[in-house]
This record gives sequence, C-alpha cells and structure tokens, in this order.
Amino acid sequence: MTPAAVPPDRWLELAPLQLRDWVTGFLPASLQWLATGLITIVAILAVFGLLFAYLTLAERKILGRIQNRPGPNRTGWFGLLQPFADGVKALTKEDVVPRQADPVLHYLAPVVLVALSLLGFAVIPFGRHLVAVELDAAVLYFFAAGAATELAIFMAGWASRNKYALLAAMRALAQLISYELPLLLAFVPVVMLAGTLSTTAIVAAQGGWTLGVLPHWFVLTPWGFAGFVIFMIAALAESNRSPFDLPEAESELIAGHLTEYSGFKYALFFMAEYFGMCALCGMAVTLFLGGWQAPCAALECIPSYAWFGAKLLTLLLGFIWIRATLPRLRMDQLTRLAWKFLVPLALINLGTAAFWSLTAGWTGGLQLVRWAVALALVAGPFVLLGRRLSRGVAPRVYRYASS
Amino acid sequence: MLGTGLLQGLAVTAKNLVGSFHDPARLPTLEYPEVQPQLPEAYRNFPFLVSESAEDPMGTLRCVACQICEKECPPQCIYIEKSKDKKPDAAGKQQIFPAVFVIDTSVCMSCQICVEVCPFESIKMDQVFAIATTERFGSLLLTREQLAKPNSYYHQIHPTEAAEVDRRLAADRQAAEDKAKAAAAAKSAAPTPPAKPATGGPAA
Amino acid sequence: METVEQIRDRLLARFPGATVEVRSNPSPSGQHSLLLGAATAREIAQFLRDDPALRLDQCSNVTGVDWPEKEVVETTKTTVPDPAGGPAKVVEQKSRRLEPGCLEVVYHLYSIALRHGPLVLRLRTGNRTDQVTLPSLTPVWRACEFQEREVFDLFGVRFEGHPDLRRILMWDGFQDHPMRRDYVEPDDYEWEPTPHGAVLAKAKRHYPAPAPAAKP
Amino acid sequence: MSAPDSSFLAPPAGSQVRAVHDEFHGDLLEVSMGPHHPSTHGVFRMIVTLDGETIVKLKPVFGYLHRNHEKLGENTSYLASMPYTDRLDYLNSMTNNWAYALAVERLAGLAVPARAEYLRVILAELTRLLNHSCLAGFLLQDCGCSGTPLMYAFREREKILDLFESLSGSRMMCNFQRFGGCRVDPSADWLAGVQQLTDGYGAFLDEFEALLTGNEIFMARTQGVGRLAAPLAISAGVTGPVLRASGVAHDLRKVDGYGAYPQFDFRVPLGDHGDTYDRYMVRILEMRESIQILRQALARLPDGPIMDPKAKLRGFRPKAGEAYGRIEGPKGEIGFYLISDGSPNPYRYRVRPPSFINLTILEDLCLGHTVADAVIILGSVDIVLGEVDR
Repeated sequence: MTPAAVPPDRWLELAPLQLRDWVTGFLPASLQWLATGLITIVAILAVFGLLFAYLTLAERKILGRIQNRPGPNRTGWFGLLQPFADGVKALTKEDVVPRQADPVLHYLAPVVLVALSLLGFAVIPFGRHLVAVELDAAVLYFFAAGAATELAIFMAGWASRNKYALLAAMRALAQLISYELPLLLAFVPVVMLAGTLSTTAIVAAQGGWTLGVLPHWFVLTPWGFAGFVIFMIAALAESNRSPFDLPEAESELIAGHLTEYSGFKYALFFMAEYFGMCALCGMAVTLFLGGWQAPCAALECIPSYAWFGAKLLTLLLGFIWIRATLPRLRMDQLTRLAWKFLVPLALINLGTAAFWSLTAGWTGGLQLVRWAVALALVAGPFVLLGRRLSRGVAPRVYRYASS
Repeated sequence: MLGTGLLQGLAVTAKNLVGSFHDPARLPTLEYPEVQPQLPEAYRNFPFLVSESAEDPMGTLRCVACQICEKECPPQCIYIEKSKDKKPDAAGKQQIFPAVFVIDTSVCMSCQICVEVCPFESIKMDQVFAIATTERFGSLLLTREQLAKPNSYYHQIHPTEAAEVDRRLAADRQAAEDKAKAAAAAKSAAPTPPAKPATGGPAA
Repeated sequence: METVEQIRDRLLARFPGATVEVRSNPSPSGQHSLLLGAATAREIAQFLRDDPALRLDQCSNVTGVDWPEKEVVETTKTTVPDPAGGPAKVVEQKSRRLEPGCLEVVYHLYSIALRHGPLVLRLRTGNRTDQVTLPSLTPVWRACEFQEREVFDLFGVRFEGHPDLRRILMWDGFQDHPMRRDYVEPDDYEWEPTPHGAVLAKAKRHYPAPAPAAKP
Repeated sequence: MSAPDSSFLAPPAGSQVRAVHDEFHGDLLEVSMGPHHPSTHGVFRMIVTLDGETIVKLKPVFGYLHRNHEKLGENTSYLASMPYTDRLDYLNSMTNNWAYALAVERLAGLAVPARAEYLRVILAELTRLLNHSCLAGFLLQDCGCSGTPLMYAFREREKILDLFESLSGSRMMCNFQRFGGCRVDPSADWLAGVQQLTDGYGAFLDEFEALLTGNEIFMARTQGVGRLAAPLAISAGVTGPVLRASGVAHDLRKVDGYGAYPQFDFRVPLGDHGDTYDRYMVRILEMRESIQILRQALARLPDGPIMDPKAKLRGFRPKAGEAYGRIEGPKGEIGFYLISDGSPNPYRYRVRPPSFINLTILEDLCLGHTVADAVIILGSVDIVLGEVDR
C-alpha cells in the first residue's frame, strides 16, 4: 500500500500499518511475512509492556488518592519514572530459591505464566485493521489460552514447597475453574447474536448507530448488560483481583503462591497478572463495548485504536476503583457466588438473549414490550437469586443496656 | 437488594478520589523534607541543660548536681558526677556543679520525668525533631557541653513555659534576698548572737 | 457485698475444716483478702462462683507474689528476778528467726451479674523450692487459663489440674522464673557504651579484665 | 509444642513424617501463622492445624515482645513506672496512665480534683475514639480492603494524636496522668480543638460506615463468624467491647462509676450474636456514645486545680498495703494491682492486660472456621502485642 492510496481522512487510522509496511519494505519479499509477524509481536509487547508499567503507577496513584495520600511522587516528574525504578530494583534483587523447592518448576512457573497470558492478545482487534491473527474461532482460542494460566499458578504454588503457597495454589485452582464457567457462559449470548466466533466479526456486528448517537453495542441491550456484568465479575476473579484476590490474599496467606518468589520472578508474576487483566478487559471491550467502534458517528474521525484504548483504560480504572473499595470474599463464598449466582444468571441470560434474537423483528409498541420482557428477565432472577445468596446476612439493629 | 452496599462503598471512595484534588482535608499528607511540620509548643524530645548565658554555658549551668533526675529517670539514662569544688551560680551563690553530666539518648525515652522532678529548673525538654546520626554509639551519648543550651534558646522553643519559669526563679531569688536582708536587719537589731542557729538556712 | 469477715464465717460454716483467714489491708483502698488453704481452695472457689448471694462469676485478675524468706529479728523482754534479791532486771533477748518464704497467688473476683467486688483470694505454697504446687482454678474460671500459665512461667507455681500448663511468655527451654525476687539475669548482655553505673558494672562483669598476655 | 512440625509434602530424606492420616480427610496441615505475618498485628504466632482450610486446632504463642514490664515496675519508683505504662498498649497510653494513676491513688488515698477528673474523661474518650477507629480500620484491612478504611481511620486518628501532642508533648507516649491529677492544664485553644474534633467525628463515622458497614461482602465475611457465647465470655474474663458484643451489659464506666463518669449521660451498646460483626458494630456505636460524652464533658468542664495538693512528685512513698484499680479501657478492663511495703518502689506491680486475657478464647472462636476467618477473628478481638507480651 502506498501513501498515495490512502484516503486523506483515514491516514491516522492506517498509520501503524503503513509504518510496519515501510519497515518490512526494506527486507526481501521472502522474509516479509516473518518480519510482519515479529513486528506485530514486538508492537504488542512494547505497547502492553508500557501499559503494564504505567498501569502499576496509575494504580498506586489512584489508590493513594482514594486513600487521601498522593501516591508515589518522588521518582521523576509526578513519579513518572517510578515503574522503571521498580523494574531496576526487581532486576537487581537477589533471586532467592528455597532449598526445598523444585528448582525447575519454580523457575518455569513465572515464565510459563507470562507466555500464556500474552497469547490472548493475538486475537483481540485493537483497531479497525489492527488484529494480529484473524481466527475463525478466535473467542474459543482466547479462553483456551487464558485457562492455561491456572496451570502456571498451581505450578508456582506447588514448586515453592511452602504451606502458604500450596494453600494459595489450591485456592487458585478452585477459583479459576469455578469462574471459567460464568466467564464462558457470559459471552455465549454474544456468539449467539453475532453468529460468529471471530472477534473481528463480533466487533463488526456491533457497528452502526441509531440516530447517529446510540451505538449498537451489545452492552446497551438488557442481555448484553447482564452478560457484561457477569463477564466483568468473572474477569475480576480470573485475574485474581480484589475482591477475589484469594490466592495472594495478603492478610491471610502472606503473598500466596508468590510467597517464595523474589526479584524479577516476582515482577514477572505481577506482569502476567496485569497482562491477563488487560487481555480480559480487551476481550470485554470487544465482546460487549463495541470493540474499536466510536460511540457516535460524529466521533469516527478519531482513530479506532484510540477508542479501543479509551474503553480498555476505563475498564482497568474500574478494576482499580473496585480494588480500593471492596473487602475480600472467603473461599466458600467465592465458589458459592460462582455456582449459585453467576452460573444460573448466565444460563438465564442465554434465554434472554434467545428471546431478544427471536423478537428482532418486533417494531413500534412491540419494541417496548420486547424491552420490558428482556429487562424483567434480567432483573427478576438477579433480585431473586441475590436474595437467596445473601440470606441470613443483613444490617442489624442494636440494643443498649438498660442501665 | 444485593449490591447496594457495594455501590454505596464505591460512591464513598469516588468522593474521596475527587475530594483529594480540591479538599485539603482529604489530602492531609505533608511533603516532609520540603514542608516541615509545625511543632506544638508542648512538643518534647530529649532533655537539655539550661545555662544562663550563651557565652559561658559551662560556667552558668543551673544544674547543681543534686542527682534527683539521675535517680528518678525511668530508663536510667542520666549519669552525673558531682564536682569537688564549688562555683558561683547565676545568683552568685557558691554551688556544686556537675563535673560530668551525660545523657545516653539511645536509652532516653523523652518522658520528661527528669524535668518534672528537677527542683532547680535546670533540665528542660528540647525539641529535636529529625534525629539521625552516622554512628551508633558515640554520638548518641550527649555530654555536658552538648547538652547545655542557653536560657534564650529555652525561651525560643517553649515561650510560655520559659516565661513562667523565669518568673518563678525571680520570685524565689527575691524571696531569698528579702530573707537575707531581714536576717541581716535582725542581726543588726539584736547584736547578741542567737542561742540557736538560724532556722531557715539557704533557700534552695 | 458482704464483708470479708462475713464471707469467711459463711465459708467456715459451709466447709468445716477448711483454712480461711482474713488478711486485712491497711491501705486506704480497703481491699481485704481471704487466705485459703490449698486443700479446699477449688471447692471454695466453686462455692463463691455459684453462691446466689455472691455469684463471683468473673475472675478478673490472677497474679503471683513472691515472698522470699526473710530474717526477722524479734526482741523479747523478760524480767529476770535477781537471785541476789535486788530489783528484778529486764533482760532483752534478741532472737533471729527465719520466716519461711512462700509464693502467693492472688485472685481478684468480681460479679458481673450482681455488680460487686472485688473479693481477693490468696493461696500460698509451702515454700519456694519444692512445695510449689497449688490447685488450679481454671476449671472454675476459664480466665485463669492464661494467667495461671503466666504465674507458672514467671513465678514457678505449679497448678494442679491446669489443662495446659506450659510457659507462656518465656520460651520453652527457659530455666528460671524471672519474677522471683532472687532471680539473676543470665549473662546474655550485649555491651553498649552507656554511661550508667549499673550498666557499666554489668558490662565489666560480662567482659572480665583480659588475662595478662602469657610471657614468652 | 503439642505436635511436632509436620509437612505433607515429601520430606527431605531421613526425616519422619507425622502419621496423622485419616482415609476420609487426608492429612492435616500444620501452619505456623506468625510471628512475622501481615495480619497478626505484631509479633504474634498462631500454630494452626488445618483440615483443608478448616481450623481444627489453634494454639496462640506469644512472648516475643516480653520485656518483663512488671519486674521493671518493681525496680523503679512509682512515678517512673508511669511512662512505661504508655508502652503497654501503645495506642491507648492515656487510659493506661489513668488506670495506673487510679490504682496508686487508691493505694495512697489521694483525691483527684473535679477538673482533672473531667480532663481524664475527655482524654479517655478521645483514646477510645482513636483505638476503635484504628481497630475498625485494621479489621477491614484484615478482610482485604487494600488499606482504604485503614487510611481513613488513620486520617482521623492523626487529628487526635495532634491534640495529644499539643497537650502532652508526645503523640503516643503521652505520660500525662499523675497521681492525684493531671500534669498540664489545657489551654482554651486546646479545648476548642477537641470541640472541633468532636463536632466533626460524627460525619467521619457516617462516611466510614457508608464505606463498609452495609457492604454485602463485609457482612457475609463477619456475620456468624467467631461466635462467642455470653457464659463463656464471662467465665473467660473477657472484657470490653468483645464482652458487650456477646450481650453482657458490663461497662466499668457504669458498673464502677469511676472518675466523673456517673455525671454523664451515655448508653452502652450490646450485641446479640457475639460474632465478629457485632464486635465491629459495638465499637462503632461506642464511638458515637463517646462523642456524646465528649460533648457533655466539654460543656461542663469545671474550673479549679488539676492536682491534689497532698500529692507529691519527689519522695512518694505510699504506706504499706495493696490496691487494685481498674478502668474501662478501649480494649477492656485494664487494671493495676500494687502492693506497697512502704518503700519508694512498689513491692509488687501487676498489670491486668485486657488483650492478653481476651486472647484466652481465641481458639474457641476459631475452631471450625477457615484461615481467612481466623485472621478477622483475631482482628476483632483487638490485641496489641505490647500489652499481651508486656
């Protein structure tokens, strides 16, 4: 593609691709496919590596602000060099391996974890033309790759030969397997409605606007909203974030499966956690928030990857906000929430989505009926199951001594 | 309904996040080395010895080495050796003075019991805020010379308390002088020596 | 609440043969105590807890007191009639008596139900060396569990019937009982240049003067 | 220790595996939580035997901070023990001071002037606010709140500490009460500062409660966890908010009526379930009552001296005898038992440490719960290791 062929209003949109093509243009044609792939990988690593670095800083700053303190502000301007200082510190720290630990597994666990958590990025469409691999079964691939991270966490817990790490590994397995199910069930309606497993096609299915301002994102439908909320709760649990941070529950298990890790291995775990979080949020954006689509027609001039980034950051900020507020669940409550609340809700949501899809032809007054029924199908089970879930737990009234 | 409590909590944290940018009550952090804290007047940390003048601190120490503080000090961090000779104090009276007065600040817990029990207003609490030394032992052992600070310094850190102390000391001195005068007058009035020795003794 | 004397009388009536003495307290606090014999202490404690007029359901404080043996000098004056028939002489005889030491355990009892107290109970061991066993009151008040362990740890009183009599504040291998008045600190002193005499003296003990170098 | 160290991982060659095996439940896991564990509130250790994650045995181990405070007290004069009491429960130095001063006043028969009694009440209630705020923060931190409630609690605690500092010269080691009164008479500015704090504290409590009291996760974590039955609580000598959360109306401010407390109008909140949530809520409600007491005390603070003229600093030698004085500290009944033999040093100096005795029931509370619960149960019992280990 030569610059001349680009429409003048789309050049920003296509700039990343052109940059890549310009670089690969220097290579012989037989190597260009390899260079293209490598450049894509490097770009993802660079962008999300930086995002990870600054996300840690943003998290600490926002947590600090929420807790009425300024957060890190000494390293560089506004603390902007803090992530690099942390990185240097992690690199220069002694790498302690317990004598009793299984050295191979202990070493492999963080490496495998990072590698697996990066796999998911391959199929997320970051922009209109920015997707590393176009797969027909992209969603399936994404969740298969994501599920494999559990192995690495268990590996870390088992190989450390530490009782806390082992407890944490057990918790991690139970938690991740429990939440795999609502996570999967939550996106099935999307696949049903979009009729495809390909992420690019799913984003395309959410294109267009009503009256030019109301986007056709799935989250703006009753079933889509419910699916989105279930997906996000499950995503919180899958990425071991508060209030589901049981495997590394600081106040209970010291650092859980990370207890015996130090230095750069510890940093790798951290990195993997943030990569996993970014990947899941990216998938949530793709499935429910219209991917790279602009929220209204007038704003289409802004390149699509910027929209994707903005949506991704919003979700990540939500994660940080939730972390700053909520206490942690207990193991049995965690699994109960998954199996007795999220899974039934997700199953009912399948029905809601089916209803929505069947009534796609309804117009006029029937449109209102369609919305009312769908909303009832979402809200009713939520209230009923919620009441069941929180039975016996309520605010109390206290009495005072008579004298 | 399930979730209302969670949302309420999220609202509170959001309020604090926004509030930290415009409400000083929600961002009370002091950026320490640049912004020094305002110490209240009562703030106390480590004792010092009051001397009357800044020029000759060793000559004008109020301390008369009575060793009450040494005895009362809970962690026993004060060590005093009395002088063999006497030296005139600020009021001109011959007094014993501390030949050695050391405070081990690695043991001192700044409880100010020594200040309270001192009958001569000679040991007071300092206001050392940032304490750091480069070595563990020597520089934490404060000698008489390091401990002596002039009365003007005392006025500077604890103005109200110091003024009160000065008033009290002046009143004591006045009373002692009056007494001495009265005794002298009585002596001159009745030249015959009294049968028993004077009862009052030096006002301490 | 009844006075200590009344309680003693009731106890003596209820438990004939038990030793119950009133120890009066001269201080303005006026908290007099009952000295119980070890043999019936637990029955009496049970009675004090369950008696409807007392209902001392809370054992607030348990502690030990060490009374080392001390020499008492008693002066006795005897009037000795002069064999020669003169006026009777007053002879002062000084006798030194070693008052045996003991370990004492003090219990402060209160009633939450009736809101009164304290009733102070005291138990005494036979001596400070080999007869240091007392009945545990943990079966009566659970509050004694840790506190009796503490008394065992710091004073060395053995409580019979305590469910789990181990050291509590000191570590398991520790030998002595630090709250006894004749306790000597082990020489695990780390020297620091501190001016105080006692500390210096201790440092000197710890680091005795170096032996003169052997002459070649 | 009752059981040897065990590990169900393959042991190194030559070591013995403990044969605790049950074909239905598998092996038990013995975990030593502490002494360096993030949520044991200091150097405290719990040897926990787990079946899965359920606790089947729990043995508290402490003494890591033991410095034989009582022996120190017997080797120094009465006055010199006062600054040491600050360091028992270092959050509540003011109430520790008061309890010790009360015991000595009983021993020596000193009377405290009315103004000093009011001052003591003001300082004790400020201490209660401070302690309970911190406790709520720590408890929520143990529940996994990433520090937010703790920082809010510390923000308010800071204001109280500033008041303590400007009155006594030190933030935590106040060393303020004296036998027969108080050391410093506060200025009008200081009293205005207390008034301002009192007026603002209710709003803080409202916000704090909005943050988490109604939070479903918090309620699920704490309600029904670590139930303490009233008879056990009484028998085990448990005092303070933990006892009142079990429904026993026992507040020494009402029962003993020491100090100026009978002149104030306040209520004593009681819990019905005796679980962790009740222990948390009772403290929150107590803080609201403390605000009421502070209002009344500030409004009615009498003028007059702050020291008993009979009291003397130097050469204080109470007559032979003994006395036990106790007050309602924020953590429970803090008492001092003194025996005097007429010398300048007490013959016996004993502290009745509330958090030490409240730990008696820790195992009973934790049995059958999980590790995660043990952490918050310990948090709700409210211990300070400076006082437990002494």
